[in-house]
Parts: sequence; structure tokens; C-alpha cells
Amino acid sequence: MTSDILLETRGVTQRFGGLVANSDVSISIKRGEILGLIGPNGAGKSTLFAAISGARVPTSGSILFEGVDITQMPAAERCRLGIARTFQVPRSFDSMSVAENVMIGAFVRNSNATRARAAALEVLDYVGLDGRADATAGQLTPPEKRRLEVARAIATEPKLLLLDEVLTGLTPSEARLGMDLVRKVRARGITVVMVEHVMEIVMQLVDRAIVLNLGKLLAEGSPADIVRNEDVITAYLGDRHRAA
Amino acid sequence: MTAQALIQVLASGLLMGLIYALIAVGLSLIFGLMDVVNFAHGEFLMIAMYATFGLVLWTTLDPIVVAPLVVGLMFCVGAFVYVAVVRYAMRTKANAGMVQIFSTFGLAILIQGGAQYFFTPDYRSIKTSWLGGHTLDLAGIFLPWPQIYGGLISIAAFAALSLISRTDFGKALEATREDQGAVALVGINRNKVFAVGWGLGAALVGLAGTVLAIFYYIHPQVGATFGTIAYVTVALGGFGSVFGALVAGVIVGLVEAITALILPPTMKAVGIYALYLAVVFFRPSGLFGKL
Amino acid sequence: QGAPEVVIGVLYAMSGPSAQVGIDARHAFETAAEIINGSFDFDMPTAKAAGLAGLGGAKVRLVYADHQADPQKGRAEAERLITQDKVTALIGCYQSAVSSTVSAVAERYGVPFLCADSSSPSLQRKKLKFFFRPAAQDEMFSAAMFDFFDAQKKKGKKIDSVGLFYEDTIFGVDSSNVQRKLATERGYKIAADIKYKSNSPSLSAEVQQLKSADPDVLMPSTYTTDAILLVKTMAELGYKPKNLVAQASGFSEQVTFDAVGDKLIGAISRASFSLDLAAKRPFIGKVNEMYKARSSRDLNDNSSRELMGLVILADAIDRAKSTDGTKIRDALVATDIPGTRTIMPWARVHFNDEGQNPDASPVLLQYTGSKFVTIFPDDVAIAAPIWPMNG
Amino acid sequence: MTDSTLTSLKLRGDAFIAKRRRQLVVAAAVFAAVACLPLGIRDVYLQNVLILTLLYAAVSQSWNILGGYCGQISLGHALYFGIGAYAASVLYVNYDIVPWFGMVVGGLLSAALAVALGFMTFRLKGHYFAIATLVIAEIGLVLVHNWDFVGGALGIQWPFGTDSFWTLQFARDKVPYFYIALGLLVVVWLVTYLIENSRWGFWWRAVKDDPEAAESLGVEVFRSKLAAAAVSAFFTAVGGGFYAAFVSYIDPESVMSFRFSLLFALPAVLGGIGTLWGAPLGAAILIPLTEITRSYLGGSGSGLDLIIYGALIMVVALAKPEGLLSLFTRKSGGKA
Amino acid sequence: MLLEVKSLTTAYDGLIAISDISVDVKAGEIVVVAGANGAGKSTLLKSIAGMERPKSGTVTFAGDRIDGLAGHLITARGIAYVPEAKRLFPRLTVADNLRLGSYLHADKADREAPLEQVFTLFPRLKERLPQKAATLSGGEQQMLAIGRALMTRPRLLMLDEPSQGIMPKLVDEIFDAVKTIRDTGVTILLVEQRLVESLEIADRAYVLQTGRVILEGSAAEVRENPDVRKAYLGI
Ligand SMILES: Nc1ncnc2c1ncn2[C@@H]1O[C@H](COP(=O)(O)OP(=O)(O)OP(=O)(O)O)[C@@H](O)[C@H]1O
Ligand SMILES: Nc1ncnc2c1ncn2[C@@H]1O[C@H](COP(=O)(O)OP(=O)(O)OP(=O)(O)O)[C@@H](O)[C@H]1O
Ligand SMILES: [Mg+2]
Ligand SMILES: [Mg+2]
Repeated sequence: MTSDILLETRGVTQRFGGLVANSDVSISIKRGEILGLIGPNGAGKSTLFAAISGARVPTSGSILFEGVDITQMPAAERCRLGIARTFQVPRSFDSMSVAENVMIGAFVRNSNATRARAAALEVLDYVGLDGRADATAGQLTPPEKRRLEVARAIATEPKLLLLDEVLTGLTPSEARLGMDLVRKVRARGITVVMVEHVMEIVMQLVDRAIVLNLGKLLAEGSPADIVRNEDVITAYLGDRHRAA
Repeated sequence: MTAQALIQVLASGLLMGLIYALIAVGLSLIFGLMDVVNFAHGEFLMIAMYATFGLVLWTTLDPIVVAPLVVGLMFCVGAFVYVAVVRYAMRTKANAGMVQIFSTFGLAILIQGGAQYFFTPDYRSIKTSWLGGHTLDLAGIFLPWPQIYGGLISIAAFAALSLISRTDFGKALEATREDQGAVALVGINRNKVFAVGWGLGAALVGLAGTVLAIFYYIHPQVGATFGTIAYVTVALGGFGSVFGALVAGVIVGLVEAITALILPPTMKAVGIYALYLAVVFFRPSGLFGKL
Repeated sequence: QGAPEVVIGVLYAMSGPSAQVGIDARHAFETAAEIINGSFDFDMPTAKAAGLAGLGGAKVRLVYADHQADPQKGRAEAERLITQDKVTALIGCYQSAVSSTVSAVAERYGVPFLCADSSSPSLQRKKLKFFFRPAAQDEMFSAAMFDFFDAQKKKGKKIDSVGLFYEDTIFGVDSSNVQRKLATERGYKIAADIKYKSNSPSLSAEVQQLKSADPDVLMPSTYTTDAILLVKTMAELGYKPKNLVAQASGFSEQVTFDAVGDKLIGAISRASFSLDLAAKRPFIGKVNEMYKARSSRDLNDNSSRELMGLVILADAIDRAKSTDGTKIRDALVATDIPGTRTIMPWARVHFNDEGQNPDASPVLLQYTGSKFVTIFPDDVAIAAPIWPMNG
Repeated sequence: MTDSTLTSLKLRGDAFIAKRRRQLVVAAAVFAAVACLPLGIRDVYLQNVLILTLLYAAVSQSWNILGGYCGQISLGHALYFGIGAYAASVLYVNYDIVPWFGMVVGGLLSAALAVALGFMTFRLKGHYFAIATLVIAEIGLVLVHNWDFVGGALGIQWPFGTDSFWTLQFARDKVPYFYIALGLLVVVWLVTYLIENSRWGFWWRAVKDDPEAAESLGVEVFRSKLAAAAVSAFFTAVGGGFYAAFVSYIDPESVMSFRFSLLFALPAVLGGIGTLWGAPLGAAILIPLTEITRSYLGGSGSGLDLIIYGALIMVVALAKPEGLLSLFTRKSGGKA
Repeated sequence: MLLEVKSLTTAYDGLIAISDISVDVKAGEIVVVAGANGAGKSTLLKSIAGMERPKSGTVTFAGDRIDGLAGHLITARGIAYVPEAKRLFPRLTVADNLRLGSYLHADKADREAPLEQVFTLFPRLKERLPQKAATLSGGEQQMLAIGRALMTRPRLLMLDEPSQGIMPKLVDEIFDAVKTIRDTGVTILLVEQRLVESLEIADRAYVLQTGRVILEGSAAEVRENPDVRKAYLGI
């Protein structure tokens, strides 16, 4: 282990025309942590994920993964380095079966189809989608699709896993299973960054939280600190949480 | 070649460009705005030309006079084609694009066969008309009246189309293109909207047919002559942009004329094609494309 | 009943841009078959006797195939006609590219192929044993044109330059190659040499180039669609060629003249046929009437060649007294029909070792606004040419 | 992981492998049956139809690699077909090089060109891409039309020679052509079969469904497209070379016109796009139909053959939009 | 009774997703439907909205049978549906998405009044009018979907998990908004996983499990049910 910083963004800025979706965002992700990335709708969380995963090159700023500058690196290459992400709006390969979807991820580490398939089935089992392995991905319900997103990402055997609202739309008991899954993933040594709006989940699951607001870093700290932060309450949590 | 000759070539190219635009205007509705591939576009044009020819022969009126009738008829043809064919092609979930291509390709062949069956493969032309054969002589620059008329009609058609595309109906067309299922959520009947869209598209190409019939020959394969250019024009202008199709039509006409001067005329299409490639290389969604 | 049948395969494009040619050809062949099978008092081979006397009065039956102007399909259809329909001989095919593959099949199966109307010189160069072309090819046609120019020059008319305008198909390219060669040999300047794309939506730029060059004679080689468009565009751009001498094709089709009205008055086209001959040989008029009854148009350059081609083929079969390919071939080789016994202005029908009739003398016709009159060569001409064409 | 899940995994893996094996057995049976056809069908014309069917099946399957598996709808495959046909013809007619070699040269040329063009076109999406391929093929057509070295509009006539396997010339005998075409189809099918279950095959399908998601899962989207284009162009060109030898005459229109680009896609689409058997099935239905309607109805010149042919394409496309193959596959979540 | 669903059964490719479900909604009520993933909540709404064709059973709206009607006709009768997958028109702008919401209304007032309401509810949308829907953030898309549904001026609004992807501050606002909307006379059928919050505003609730109704009653009754408490309260 070289350093305990796995990934670092330095002054990442993303503009869309006049809109600044990320403005000078500098954060560090520590190896092995579960980091919560929260903030109001449109704060720039998914945009930051896009910059880290390589879906879009930021307007300015740089991104370092294990000390290497990856700002300009294509997404596929980052994936091989060990960065995996899910999409907030699930993007499954709808003409393929669930297992085949996951195989696409598994091919990053297995060039042989049979082995990739075995790996994919194992991951499906792990996330609890094994019953749907042979269904066509297009037939899944939204929560199932989100789970498929997670499975695909895990199948790439990442070092860093970016989860964009994968635990929404679950009943509390289901969410508990989901949280167990995230913990299991971390136990495998995978660093997890998750965007989530359900505070009950964020509070219990993450080690540390980063709050974005209007594209800028607003606060950073333990979940307990964050929910007491006056700025965060005003911008994000709302009065109910103040009362709580 | 003298300067006058050069101007003549450019002027002819411009007029031809407007004609190309006129042929493309209907396609820019169906292909460009609704994003439905219609491989029978050239055949729509051919039907309209035969219809004009037939009506002129039958009523002995001028093509310009029968034009509204042809346009109305083509509206029905377009709507019918949507209801009877394209609607089913759009229902499919898998590779809808290919299904559209080939169902309309089949339709195109069928229409060609039908034209040959009913009208024989002979070449027809409208012998006398108000504009046919008349030319405006501007200090040695000759501008044929039928083409001038076509150019004006073309501009008018584009103006009308860009107005339509701004209406609720135009937005409904685009919405249906985006998500056929979801339009029901706002109370849009996709079949009605698309049937009318196809009707309008066919009516517009029908308009082009009434103009072309004045100065062009008519036979079952005539659609093929213009088909490819119409597709390239719409794509060059950019899908989703009505204005783009107009501009692209004019550019295509001019580039074609200029290419014919620089290269052997047999290669003049190369100029257009190379232009398309160059444009999309730098602007992957055409000149003014929104999609 | 009982009389054997002679089946002949006819290959034309019956769909696609030149389908009309195929349909006209059909009428021409049916007329020919009627003449062969019936008894007519025409001084033409096979006309008098009903059926083929040499084969016990056998009747000719025609089987048609559509090659869609595609060489591969032409070839496949030729094979089908030979193997399934057991045709005795083949006739066709208008498009030179298709005649090329069909002649190859005919050679392989030892079945005579009578090339009625493809005029590409390259066809005969393959020295095929079963290929026969009674009509002229482009070299002969073009030579006639230049002979005519020379004659006009001698009469003191000014002809210095020619303008070649041809489509980018075998027909156009072959024709222009011959014309270019002849023009150079005989000292005519080539003022314009324009190859254009066939079935173009517009010919404005091309016509403008012609107009700028303004040759003494414009020599187009185009099919019907482009002929119509060319003439209309010339009128639109105010270009009146001094003279127009066409390599037939589009300029021998009545529809072209119908479509462009009086714009073609004075235009000259080479031809294999002239109705004027009917004055000398009345049966030509009768044959024309028979054809017109079917097709409601007069015989033209193409249909006359097709009709005559079938008659020549039938005559050879008649003389061969057999349906055996080789025997018919030998009979074709031995063909010797004086021109007067044809409906054509030809001097004689016989075949050289390339299967080409070297004496299929072409004529030049001039359009007067209502009809075509023969203006060259002098021995068949019935009027003096109007030169320049616009008086 | 528990033992029971491990065994269930193994079982499933086995079922999967069994399915692949079953596909091979079916293929062997089908191709063996097809190989027997000339024993029963002696008629030259019908043999001709069979050869065209096999050829179109092979070429359409090649198109399917790029269009069906990788989702890049090319409307310009006539270009590659033409290159194959011209390479074989020029090398044989002008330089006396056996067409077998010419076919391979044409294939390699096409593959190289496909890659080069890919750099230009693979940035384009949807219709922009389709029209770009169409336009490039048209440019190719015009250039060949005006290139005298390859015969220009006059085309290239193959010389008559004695029958020979090496020169691929058989005067009357169609059977050798039949087996060569069948061989080509078998090779293309096998290549597709092998790739389908390889990483490339999966990458292609992922690229087809959602390139951006694929990219995030380590799929080299651009390289995937290039690879698919190269393989697809290679076999299309080999088919073109074979066609030239088979017809022994080519000209630009008869091997490179836009119509062919459509006809190459058509069997795959009607049969089932992105499947192993779609293209062969589509060709087996479509080509005989095309040939027979033309042969037996076309001669009249009434256009009736076109009406029937057009209507049939339309009906098939609309009645079974997912491809005729779906008639044969069980209605399960899996693919054929 | 505004909406009456009687013994509704719907299947996907032969697989039954909901079976024999009966649900009633009175005019002016807020009714919540809850249940685990895959219980069939969305399928129920889709079947009412005409997005899926039920196998059997009836749906009556304001006294008329509407089952089997095409989706756009159902919308025209006054049922607006915000699906879980939102189904926006991605390449159209926010403005056009909203405008299409009022496609059925030619009257200017009918178009402008709901627009005001939407902008008051989601001021963010007003800032984003020329932006393409696809590029909105997840939460903004949710707002737009609800906004578009409101633009149809419905009598019955069916919301499928409207709080999904919405930031905590706004979740409360959304529940408040639902109440406000109800108070303007719109009846609400709400599918929600945040049962606690939704029961606060609801009149009655249904709980589904594997395609069947296992519990129904007033909001209070459902809140007190021990099984519900176990499954929904506290993570
Ligand atoms: N391609 C784009 N073009 C224009 N604006 C964009 C684009 N992508 C995102 N935006 C805008 O940038 C802002 C940040 O979006 P982003 O998706 O990162 O938000 P988010 O923090 O993930 O919000 P949510 O929690 O709602 O998902 C939003 O206001 C969005 O509308
Ligand atoms: N399009 C579809 N094709 C096939 N099966 C489907 C489809 N949509 C839903 N299903 C199945 O129908 C059942 C009910 O799904 P539904 O979406 O109604 O559940 P839900 O209660 O809304 O769940 P969630 O909380 O996950 O949204 C599930 O088993 C699901 O897998
Ligand atoms: Mg987001
Ligand atoms: Mg749901």
C-alpha cells in the first residue's frame, strides 16, 4: 500500500454552457472507506462521478488515482485500473440476459467466456439476483435494474466503486439487505463512494460524508457532524432534521 | 469559362438546390423530426408526379392549378401508409430502425411495381403548362420559370413546416419520436399524431412532385433519382432541424454545380458526398442537427 | 399440331429504368413471330411460308425473361432458358453488359445468341463462335456520322469542332471512345468531352459547359431519360446547338420527341431504320402497321433491329433444318440475305468471323417536327439535310 | 460461498456449454443436409439459385457481424463486396493470379479500408452513420466507374478458359460453385459462432445496446467497432470475389450499387438480426423468392413480380419484426 | 367513488404480476399503496393508466369503465400518472416537456394556471426551462415528471414513488405538495416506500405482497399494524 488516499480530485470544474455543475471540487477518497457523497438535487454529485469514472473529461482540474493522473484517461482504461460506477438512471444492456450483462463486467478480468460466466453467476448470487440470471435485462423492474448495475460494477473487480443512488425505492427491510451488501463489498477490500438521499441509510452506512452544494464542496466530516451542520440543514436536510 | 457562365452555373445550382430542399422538406418531417426511416420517399414523389400528370391530362388544367388536389391526395397516401404499414413497424421493440427500413423498402418496390403495372414503364411528361419551357432571361443569365416557381414553393413549404414544428402538434411529433409509449401520459394519441405527421410529410413531397412534374420526366423509377440526395440533404442539415434541411438543400445544389465544373460531371455527386462526410466529421450531428 | 416447335429465348429488362425498351421489344418480337409463323406476302425471309418450311412448318414460340439490366441475372436467365425451356437460340439484350454475360453462356452451351440491339463494339471482340450481330455497332454508326460530316464539309458547310456528351455507361463510354478516335483521325476539334452521370437529377452545369464550348456539332450518346432532360435543360439555359447528331438511343425514342415538343426540330440521329424505305419496299409499311397495332407506336431504331434480328435467326434455323445449336450456327455463318429483303437500309446480311454483319449500313435521320426523314447516305436519302439545324 | 451454490454454478455452466455444443451439432446437421442438395437438385437454374442463396447467406452473415452484433447499421457494404470482386477480377484478368488469392487480397484490402473508414465514421451515431456508409459506398462506385484501369464503366470480362478449380471457372458445372459457396458460408458461420461467445462477441453486443455503459465497464468501444468492421468487410469482400468468378463478368453497377448494400442487410434483418441463423434463414427464404418471382413473373413486364416481391418483404418485416428465426426458437428469455 | 378497481389481474408474458386486486379511491382522498419490491404496486398503476392491459377485472373511473381503453384516452378522462421510470421526453427541453403536459388543453388559462403551480412547487424547473430533460439531475427529472403530470390538470393523480431520488429537504416539500394538490381538488393515488411520511398525509392505505392485497385500512390502522411496523419502521 503506497498511500491511504485512493483517489483525489484537484479543483475539478465542470461547466455546461453557463451552468457550473462542479466548481473547484477537491476531495480525497481513502482506501477502504465507505464515503457518502450527498447534497441537494442538481448539486453535481453525478457529474463528479462522471468525471471520476471518465464518462466526461472535466473542464478543468485533475483527478489522481493511486497517485497517477487519470484526468484524460478513457473510461474503459480506468475500469481496468479499478474504477467502477453505476448509473443513476440504470443503463442495462436490454437485449442481453442478466447474466450476460454481468459478464460484460466480468470480462475485464477474465478473457475467457466460460470463466467470465462463472464469475458473473457468482456475483449475481452475491447481490441476490441469481434467480433472474436468465431473464432479459429489459424486463427487470427499476430496483432490480439498480441491483444489476451494482452486480455489473462489482464484476469488474474494482478497487473503487461509485454507487449512484442504488438503494432508493427499497422498503426499509430491503434497504437493510442492501446496506449489508455494501458492507460485504467493502469487506472485500473495495472502497465505496455512494450517493444517497435517504439519510437513514447514509447515517448508518458511511464512515465519512462529503456534501456538495451548487457544485461546490459544502461540508465534510462524520455523518453525525454532517447532520448537525447548519449549512447542510439549510441547503439539504430541511427543517425536519433540525427538529430531530 | 466566362464569369457570366459561372454565374449561370451558380444560379442554376441555387435553383436546383431549392428543388432538392423542396424534395427533402417532407423527408425532414418524417425522417428528421419523427425519426422514422422512410425508404419510400422517392416513390411518394413518383406517385405525386403521376397524380399531377394524370390530373392534368384528365382536367386539362395547369399543374399549378391541380397542385392542391395532389397535395391533398398525398396527405391521404401518407396517412394511409402510416396506418397500414409504418404503425406496425413502430410497434416492435427490437431493432425498430431496421424494420422500418425494410418495410418501407418493400413498400418502395411495391409502389414501383404498381406504377409499372398501372402506368407502364413508359416515360411521360407534361407537354404544355403555363411555366413549362419558359425562361427568365436576366442579362444572359437564364432562370427557368418552373424552377423559380419551385424555389419559391420550397421556401414557402419550409416556412410552413417550421411553423408547424413550433406548434403543439410539432412538439407532439417530437415527443412521440422520443417515447412512443410515454406520450399517452399527456393524452397524446401517437397513432393520430404520426398519421397526420406522415400525411403532412407526404403532402409536402407531393408538393415537390407537382413542381417537378412541370419540367421533369415521369416514370416508375424517377423516385430513385432523387431519393439518395434527399436523405443526404436531411442528414447534412441535421436531424431535427427544419431550417438545416433548407440550408443543406441549397448547399447541395451549389456544391453539385461547382463540382461539375471542377471534376468530370460524372463525379459531381462525389462533391456532395464528400461535403457530407466532411461536415459530419467535424459536426457529428450535421449542420444544425439537434439529435 | 404435330409440327415441331422452335423455342427461342428472349432476354430483356422488363423492370427498372429501361423497362419500356423491353416492352417495346416484346411487341417487336411478337410481330416478327407472327410474320414467321403466318404466311405473308412480304419479300422477307420466312415470311411467305407459314412456320419454318425447313422444319416441316414448325412454329416459333418465344419465351421471355427479365434480366433487370443485371449481368448476373441475364446470365442466370439465359441458363434457365437453355436448360429448362430448352430454347434453340437466344436473342437480346439491349444493355451491352448483359449481352456480354449472355453471349458467354450461349458459347458455353453451344446455343446461338443473336445480339439484336446492343451496339458495343467490345462484344464481338471476344471472337465467340455463337455470337451474331446483324445490326451495326457503334464504330459503324459513328463512322457514318463522320462520313456525313466529311460530306457536308465538302459541300462547303463549316464543321470544325464536335462536342461529345455521353453517359457513364458501357454504351456511352464505348460510343464516345469511337467518336473521339474518329474525330482525331479526321481532323475535327473536340471542343467538349463531357461524361455525365446517367439519370442525374439535373444537367444544368453540364449544359452550361456545352454552351460555353459551343461546338459545331453536339454528339450526345444518352438513353431516353437523359435525352429528355438534356434537351429541356438546353432550352432552359438558352443553348441552341448549331447541330445535333445523336447516337440514337434516347434520340430515337418517340417519347423523347413527344416530351420536348418542337425543341428537337432539325436534330439528326443515326439509325438502323427508316420508315422512308417503305416507299421503296412497301412491305416495310405493312410490317410497321402490324407492329403499330400491338404497340401503338412506329418501328424505331431498336424495335426494327429486334424484329429483323428474330427473322434472320428464324431464317437460319429454317435453313439449318434442325434445332441443333451447331447446325444453326453453321447456317448463321452461311447467311447471305440481300438488304432489299430486309426492312432495314442495310446493304446485305452476312457475318464476318467475329459474328458481326459488316454491311449493316446505318442511316442518318433528321427530325422535321412531325417525322424523321432519311438524309444520309445519299443512296437512301429522300431529302437534303437542314444544316445548321436551326435553318 | 457454500458448496451447494458452487455445484449449482457448475451445473449451470454445463447447461450453457451444452447449449453451445447443441448449436454446433445443429449446424453440422444443417450444413450436411445442405451439402446433399445437389444430389437431388440437378437443374442448373435451381443450382444457380442455391448458390446465390448460399452466397447471400454468407455475405449477409458478414454484414450481421457489424450490423447485427455490433449494432453499426451499414448501408454501404456493397463497397466491400465490390472491392472483393474487383480485386479478384483485376488480379486474375490482368495478372493471371488465381482468384483464390484475389479473394483473400480483396478481403484484406477491404478490412484495412473498413478500419481506415472506421476512424472517420465510428464517431457518428444512428442515421448519421448509416448515411455516411451509404455515401462512402457511392463515392467508391463513382470512382470505380471512372477508373479506366479497372475497366471503368465497361467492367471486366473474365476470359474463357478450361474448367479449373484453381481459376474457379466451370463452364457449365455449377456443383463446384455450390460447394465453394457452402464452404464460405460454413466458414463465416463458424467464425460468427466462435466470436459470439468470445469477449469480442460480448463487447459488440454491449456496444450495440449502450456504448456509454459499455465503456464504463471496460469495453473498448471504438476498437470493438473497428474489429467488427474489419471481420465483416473481410468476408463480404471474399463473397464479392467469389461472385466475380461465378458470374465471370463484373461492372460497377452489378457489384457495387446501393441496391446490394440493402440486399446484404435484408436477409439478416428478415431472418433475425444479431443471431447465428438469422441471415442464412433469411437468405434461404428471400433469395429463391426473388429469383423465382422474377423468372416466372418478370418476363411479362407488368411489374407484378415487383409488387409481389415488395409486398412479401413488407409482410415478413412487419409480421415477424424480430426475425423469422423467432418462429423456431422457444419463447424463453434467452436468445437463439 | 372516483376510482374503483375490481379483481384486477395483470400478467407479463403469462407471468401473473398482480392478481385479483381491488382498490377504491374516493374523490378527494389520498390513498397510499405500499409493498416490497416486486409486489406489484407499479403494475397496478400501469394497469389503471392503460400502460398495461389487464387480463381480467374492471377499472371504473367516475362511473365509467376505463379498463382496456388506450392510455391517451385515460389521460384525457383526467387520470395523470407519473411512472417510476419517469418517461420524460429526453431530448426535448424542460419547457417543451411541460408544454406537452397541457397538450389536451387549448384554453390559455388551463395552461397557465398549472404552470404557476408547478413553478411554485419546483422553482428549480423554472431555472432550467431551455435545458434538455436528459441532462437534468436525477432529482430534477423527478420534479419534471411530477410537473408534467400536473400540467394535464388531472382529477386523479397517480404517483409512483415520487420521493425517489429527491433530497430530504424536498421530500417533505413533496409530501406537503401532495397534500396541497389534494386540497385543490385532485384525488391522489400514491405508491410510496416512505410509508411513515406518506401515512402522515394519507387517508387510507393498501399493502400489497406478491401481487395481492394483504392489508387495507385507514392510515392509522395501517400504521399500527405490527407487520407493517416491523417491515417499515426504522432501518
Ligand atoms: N449535459 C448537461 N448539460 C447541461 N446541464 C447539465 C448536464 N448534465 C448535468 N447538468 C446540470 O448540472 C447540474 C448537476 O447535475 P448532477 O446530475 O451532477 O446532479 P446531482 O447532484 O447528481 O443531482 P441528483 O441528486 O438530483 O441526481 C444539474 O443542475 C443538471 O441539470
Ligand atoms: N416489463 C416487465 N416484464 C416482465 N415482468 C415484469 C415487468 N414489469 C414488472 N414485472 C414483474 O412483475 C412483478 C411486479 O412488478 P412491479 O413493478 O409491479 O412491482 P413493484 O411493486 O412496483 O416493485 P418495486 O418496488 O420494485 O417498484 C415483479 O415480479 C416484476 O418482476
Ligand atoms: Mg445524480
Ligand atoms: Mg414499482
